Amino acid sequence: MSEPARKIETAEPLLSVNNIEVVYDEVILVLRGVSLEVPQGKIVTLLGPNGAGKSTTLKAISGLLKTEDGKVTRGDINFMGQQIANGSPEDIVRSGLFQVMEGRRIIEDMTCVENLRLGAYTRKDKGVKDDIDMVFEYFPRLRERTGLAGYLSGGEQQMLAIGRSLMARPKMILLDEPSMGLSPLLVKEVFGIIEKINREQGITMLIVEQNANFALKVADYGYIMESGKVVLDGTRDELLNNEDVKEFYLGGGSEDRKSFKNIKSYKRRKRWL
Amino acid sequence: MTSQGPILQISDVSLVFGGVRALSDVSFSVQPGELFSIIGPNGAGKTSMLNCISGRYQPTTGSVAFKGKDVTGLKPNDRAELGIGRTFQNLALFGHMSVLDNIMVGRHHLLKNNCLTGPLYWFSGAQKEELEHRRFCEDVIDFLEISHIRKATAGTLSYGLRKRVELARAVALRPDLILLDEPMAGMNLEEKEDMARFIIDLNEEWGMTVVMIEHDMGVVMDISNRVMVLDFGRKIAAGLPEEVMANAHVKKAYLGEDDDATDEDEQVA
Amino acid sequence: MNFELLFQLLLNGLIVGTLYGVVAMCFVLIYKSTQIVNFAQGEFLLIGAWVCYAFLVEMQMPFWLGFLFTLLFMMAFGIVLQMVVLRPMIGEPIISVIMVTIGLSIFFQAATKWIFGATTATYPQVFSERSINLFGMQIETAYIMSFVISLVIMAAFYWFFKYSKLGLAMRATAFDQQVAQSLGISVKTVFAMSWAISALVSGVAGIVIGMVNGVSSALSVIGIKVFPAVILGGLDSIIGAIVGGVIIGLLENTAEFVDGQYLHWGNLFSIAPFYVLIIILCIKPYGLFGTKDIERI
Amino acid sequence: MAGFSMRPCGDFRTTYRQDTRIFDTTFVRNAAILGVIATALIPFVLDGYYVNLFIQISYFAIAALGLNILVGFTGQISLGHAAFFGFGAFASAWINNTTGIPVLLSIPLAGLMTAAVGLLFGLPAARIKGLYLAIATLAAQFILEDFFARADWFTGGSYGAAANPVNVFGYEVLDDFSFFYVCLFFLVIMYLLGTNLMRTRDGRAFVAVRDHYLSAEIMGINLTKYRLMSFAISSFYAGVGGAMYGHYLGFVSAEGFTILLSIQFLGMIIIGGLGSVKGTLMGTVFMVLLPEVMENGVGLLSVFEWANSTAVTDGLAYIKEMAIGLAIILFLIFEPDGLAHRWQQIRAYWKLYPFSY
Amino acid sequence: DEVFVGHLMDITGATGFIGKFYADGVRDALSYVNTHGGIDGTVLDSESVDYAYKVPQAIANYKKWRSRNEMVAMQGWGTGDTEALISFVAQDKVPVYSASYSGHLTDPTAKNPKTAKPAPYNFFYGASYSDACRAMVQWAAEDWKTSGGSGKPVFSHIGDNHPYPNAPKEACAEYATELGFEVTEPVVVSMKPGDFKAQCLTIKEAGTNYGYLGNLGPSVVSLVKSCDTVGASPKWLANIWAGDFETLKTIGDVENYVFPAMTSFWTDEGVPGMELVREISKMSDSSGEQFRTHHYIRGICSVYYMKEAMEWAKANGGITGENIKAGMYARTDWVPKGLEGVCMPATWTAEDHRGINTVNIYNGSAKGGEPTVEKLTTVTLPRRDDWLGY
Ligand SMILES: Nc1ncnc2c1ncn2[C@@H]1O[C@H](COP(=O)(O)OP(=O)(O)OP(=O)(O)O)[C@@H](O)[C@H]1O
Ligand SMILES: Nc1ncnc2c1ncn2[C@@H]1O[C@H](COP(=O)(O)OP(=O)(O)OP(=O)(O)O)[C@@H](O)[C@H]1O
Ligand SMILES: [Mg+2]
Ligand SMILES: [Mg+2]
Repeated sequence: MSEPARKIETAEPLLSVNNIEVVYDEVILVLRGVSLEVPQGKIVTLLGPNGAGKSTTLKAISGLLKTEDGKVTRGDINFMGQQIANGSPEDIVRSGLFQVMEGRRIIEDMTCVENLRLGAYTRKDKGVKDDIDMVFEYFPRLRERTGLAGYLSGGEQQMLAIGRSLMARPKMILLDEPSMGLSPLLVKEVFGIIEKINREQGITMLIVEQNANFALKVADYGYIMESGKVVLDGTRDELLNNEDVKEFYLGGGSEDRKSFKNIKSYKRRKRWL
Repeated sequence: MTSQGPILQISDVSLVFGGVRALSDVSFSVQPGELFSIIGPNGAGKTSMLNCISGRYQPTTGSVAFKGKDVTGLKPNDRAELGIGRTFQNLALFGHMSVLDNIMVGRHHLLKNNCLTGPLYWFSGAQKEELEHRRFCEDVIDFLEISHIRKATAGTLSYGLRKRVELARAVALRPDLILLDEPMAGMNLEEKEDMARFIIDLNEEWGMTVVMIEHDMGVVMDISNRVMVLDFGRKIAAGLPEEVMANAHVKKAYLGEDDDATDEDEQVA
Repeated sequence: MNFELLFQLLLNGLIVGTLYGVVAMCFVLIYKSTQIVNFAQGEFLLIGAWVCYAFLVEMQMPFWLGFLFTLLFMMAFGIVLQMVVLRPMIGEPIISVIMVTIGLSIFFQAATKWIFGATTATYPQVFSERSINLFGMQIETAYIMSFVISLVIMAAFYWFFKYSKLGLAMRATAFDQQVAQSLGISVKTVFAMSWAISALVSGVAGIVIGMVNGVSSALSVIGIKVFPAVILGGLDSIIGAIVGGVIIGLLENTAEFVDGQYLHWGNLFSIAPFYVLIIILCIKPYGLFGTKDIERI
Repeated sequence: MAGFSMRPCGDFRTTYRQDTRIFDTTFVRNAAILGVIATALIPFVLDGYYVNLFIQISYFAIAALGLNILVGFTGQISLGHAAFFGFGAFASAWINNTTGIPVLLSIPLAGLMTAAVGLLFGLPAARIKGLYLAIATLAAQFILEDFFARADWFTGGSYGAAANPVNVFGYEVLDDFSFFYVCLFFLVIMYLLGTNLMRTRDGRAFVAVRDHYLSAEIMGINLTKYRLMSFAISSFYAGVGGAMYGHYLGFVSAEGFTILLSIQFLGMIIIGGLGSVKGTLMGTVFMVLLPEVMENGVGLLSVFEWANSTAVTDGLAYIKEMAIGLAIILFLIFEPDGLAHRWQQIRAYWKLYPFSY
Repeated sequence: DEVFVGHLMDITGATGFIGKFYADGVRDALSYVNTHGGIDGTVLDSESVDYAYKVPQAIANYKKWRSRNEMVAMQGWGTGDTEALISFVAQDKVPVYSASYSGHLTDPTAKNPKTAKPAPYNFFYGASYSDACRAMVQWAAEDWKTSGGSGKPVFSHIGDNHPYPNAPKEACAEYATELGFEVTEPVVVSMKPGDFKAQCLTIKEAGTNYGYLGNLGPSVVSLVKSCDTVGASPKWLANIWAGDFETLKTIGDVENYVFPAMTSFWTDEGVPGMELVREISKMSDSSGEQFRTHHYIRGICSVYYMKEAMEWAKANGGITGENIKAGMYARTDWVPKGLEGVCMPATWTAEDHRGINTVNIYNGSAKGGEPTVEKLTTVTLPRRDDWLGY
């Protein structure tokens, strides 16, 4: 019952993905026609269960698919009017599109500062030093960790990964599960920062999140994926009010939340497909 | 479980890395059959605590006792044999093995065949043994609802599925104490619900004592018997979930909320 | 005990060791930026030595010009090699890439023999004195040159990896190519640069060896001979490479002393370093200066 | 979710026993058995040249499987396999010459002796990992080579040792024709044992140690034990292969077991596919046949008049060598994961045919 | 009709440095024989294979030739393959003419208790490594006296711990002691070139007057140069493969470089057999200008002894391995027709495969890369029983 992806009411989206199909290892078909659009200056979120293909979508956009023997076999991806499907990752980064990969992925045998400097690899301007300070202001505890980044705690590594993406000062950031492993306090902070960056610097974001509540709070528009297809999309409010979304992603109505303790007693599984 | 005393007893454990004090004088105990949660801000030392229990780290001072026996000096593999299983915060599956083989590795210490009998598969009883244990693994697979990916290579799975396979692998060990490091990270609500159900089942029906680290306060509040809070390597609170939640220090250091924060934020955080 | 002999041997070890150090540095360079152990290292030296020989003897160039041209040639060689052979291997399992370097070594071994012949060739006299007297011991002048050059190269590399952007990018690439790409680092450029630099340094080392021992296809064995030096210093340490080289040089010569004077086992010269290597590795599993793997879970 | 398992459609197993078979389907198993039978017919159909090639393939393949257990399955690179191979050759000759134990028995005994030596040189693996370990095994290579040239009592020193031919029930296996069957016997047995090992407890433990040794340890696997064990098993295979080599040639000389051979072994398993039993065999076939094919290819040129002058024929010798290097490089550029992987892909493709995904 | 002769050569392998010269000699001689009537009309079909000094490859080729081409004789090369093939060729009755001159190959019936395995089908043209070394030591003893050395001269064996350099190690040291030398511990020097100053310091320290060079090619060049640097300059006694113009030229500067030879040199004047050698050389070098080393010429001798044994075989029941072997024994002190003065008169018997026991000894020297060679003496060794196969 997937609805056709509706156009968001902006003239020319910054990024548009048209009906792409992705195949891994020449045999495993993962995305079966995904389309989405991200308008300039907006935050768009992509939700969906494990294995739906969210990360794959992001990798298809950023060109990293190649590094995993994956390929876009159909459809096209447009960024700022340019075709980038199956493009090389470094060209895509240079054109201003930066992906924060799932699972932290920092350079473990370098210090925090070195990691941050790497984030600014494609930049030519002089502001790198100031930006490092900016990141440390967002995440003060990183400043104290002078050892190798590999010894940071999981959450600290996540902060570093996000900080590193800011260093690139891109036009658009793809965030893959930025809140994963962060404590509630930090999740709030991180989303606050994301919003702030979006507001202040006008950076467009496409966020893959499991934490639908927060994601939908900051996002303007959302897509829901399942089994390699977009099954639902809508503005923030539309999604927040959708019954299915409420039940599966937001945890029912706010008033009568089911306790995790009682889940045991019933088991259900509903899918849009 | 027959013993009366605590199944796990941590006494004055400190852990120092160079200049960083990851844990300072933490003590607590876990009773058999309990579902015990550890929470705390990032970098508080939660994972380090689990590492001390499972043997990856040696505490700088202090001791760890399991089922009344001091295991402080034991290597991780010996502790696994005693019945401690765990999952990891940063996935640590055997990426090139099939899901099934990953889970079979969990049976390692229960299997008897070795490099001499194994090769003589049909003649040494190795086949029989393998099949028996395979049956158990299939039970675990069914229980965790991952039968459709049983033959897939673990490394190619999506994040959430890998977490589940990790849990299956730890369960296959048939441990008395299972340590879970952020089992629900990177899952959406529905999947968290499934995971919660598995954990409760493990605890109640499979009779495993659970020590869990989790950032989702909704889950922690709902399913754990007791909660301990770490901050900067120190234990700052412990007790029933409600008590801990009410602790002002915890609210400030961890939840980052003012006293009048809404309930909704908590569950979804 | 014959102190004079021992002293001469140790001095010899020190000098020869720095040469091992330079070759070891070529390994470290490639490893540090690509995680690849280059089994064609010996052939790189060989090519450097032959090309310089060709410039000097066939084309009758003055030494400094031939030397310069050789370096340019080696750089181009490194880049072309990377483009043609190693670029398609980006992102493939490291061990497959290592095997490719083995293939390269077979290829170039045969190619150099074909082009330059299977014989040994001698360089023309480059320095006015072939050897000079150092503390009562004759040392080939070429070694002094290599010693100075290696110190300069070492300092340059140390700075390069620690502070330059490209150096950082190389380390990042070595750690995780996928992440490096996600940061906008062109893995191709990084690889091309590191192979070019390594080939260039190999050229220098090859010329020095050629001047001392003459050029022949068998010269490439030094590529394998310096493995202990690389490992001893730590695979990813520039300073370690030099220190490791010197230690191996000293060890060989001490072994020769003990063997020749007392034990008479024969062959201790080439075997003793390996015994010591195993012992040192058991005490320091990452060599003397190598960075430890991060064992965190 | 597409293509999680790559089993053929319509293949449903009802028991776990069926699921743990070496060969996925009865068809494949029958094909394999047929393959062995067909191989057994080689000496009747093809001439001695091919028989000799098969013999070479079999002793190398056995040793290479050992290396694959160490490198491919356990993740410990070894540059000293040729030395263990050589040790097996000397050990078997020595056992047979000094005690008179029949060759057929001295071969596995030599394997055991080599395993002990492998264990000894594997000891550093308790502490050293990765490339550092690889270089430590390089040390083993040189130390053993030196030992071969020195240990007169054991190896006959640099001169070498004579090895008696295989003797089956009083019948001396002197010619290739009969030795072929000795090889086939050992090859099949050793590969079956290897396959079984890899699908049981300790085999899984090896792979676990390779993939993630930290979590393997927490799953109850004793790292040191398994690291050493894989050295021992790998050396056992090397020893058996080496012993066969020795008895085949009738003479073991210290010269033959150099680092070059070690590298060749590595080539076999990398080209075949790391961590694949099947692949090991394919890789060995590739590496043994490559020079022969090149040789014949070069030989074909000699029909041309111009190709017969010495200048050209000498050039051809180098061209042949270069072609070998080039073949390895090109092969890896196009199939970096080895023959076994390509094989898998071809099979996956055909199973799903005509739907390509 | 034709018979097949296999030819193993090393051009690209570890010993390719000199392997190429020898192989050229063999190849040219084989084709010359064919273009000039073959073996009394029988064509010599042959295949030359570069086995790159890899033993298994050599064996594979051997088997191929046996099964496909019904090889009757083989021209072999190095120590490794020759040793490995001993039992095969004995079993298959294929005479092998190797370029490995190990002493134990000369004992066809294992008469000497030191011989591990009889080598009935192994032949080579030349003095064994042991005999060549003995001859040089004998010359050295003279030289020591004439040059007025006082005390005992010191002799050292210098070479890698490998079958080829080791072959004469004990035999030669024994004879040196017998002649009144002081024999030092052997000095081990790798077959691969490198910086050998350390070993040279040991040689210098030991006071070696005569150093036997057991290695060949680049390794020897490195050694002599290194020793020159540290000031160790004994008189070098090189084994035959290390003694040629090429090596001298590469060393560049050396004075006393003594080596044995068993044929005439390319530049020798007035040697009747050289006519034929030059003709043969034209097979691959029609200009006839190319310089040939004595290794090349030894390759020719090796083929020509085989050729005449084949002719005998053809006349006495057909060209088979067994008959060729018998043909080798048919004459004493014989030189192949047309090579008079090039190859030395040789004798093989069913119990003694020491083809020749006469060694010509030369002194080589070089200055600035210009080598000069002069003949020192000719030594004829007795055929002592305890030297058979040793
Ligand atoms: N390199 C790969 N090779 C083969 N299959 C892959 C590969 N990477 C991902 N897949 C498959 O593609 C599907 C989608 O994976 P993806 O990582 O995009 O999911 P996801 O939506 O990000 O899930 P999660 O929320 O768990 O991270 C999964 O079924 C996975 O098994
Ligand atoms: N092996 C180590 N070496 C050095 N420092 C370490 C090591 N392991 C942990 N640390 C430090 O100890 C502190 C606690 O880390 P730990 O991983 O236990 O945190 P955590 O509570 O699990 O945090 P998170 O929720 O972010 O995962 C961190 O500051 C980390 O940098
Ligand atoms: Mg994902
Ligand atoms: Mg943690």
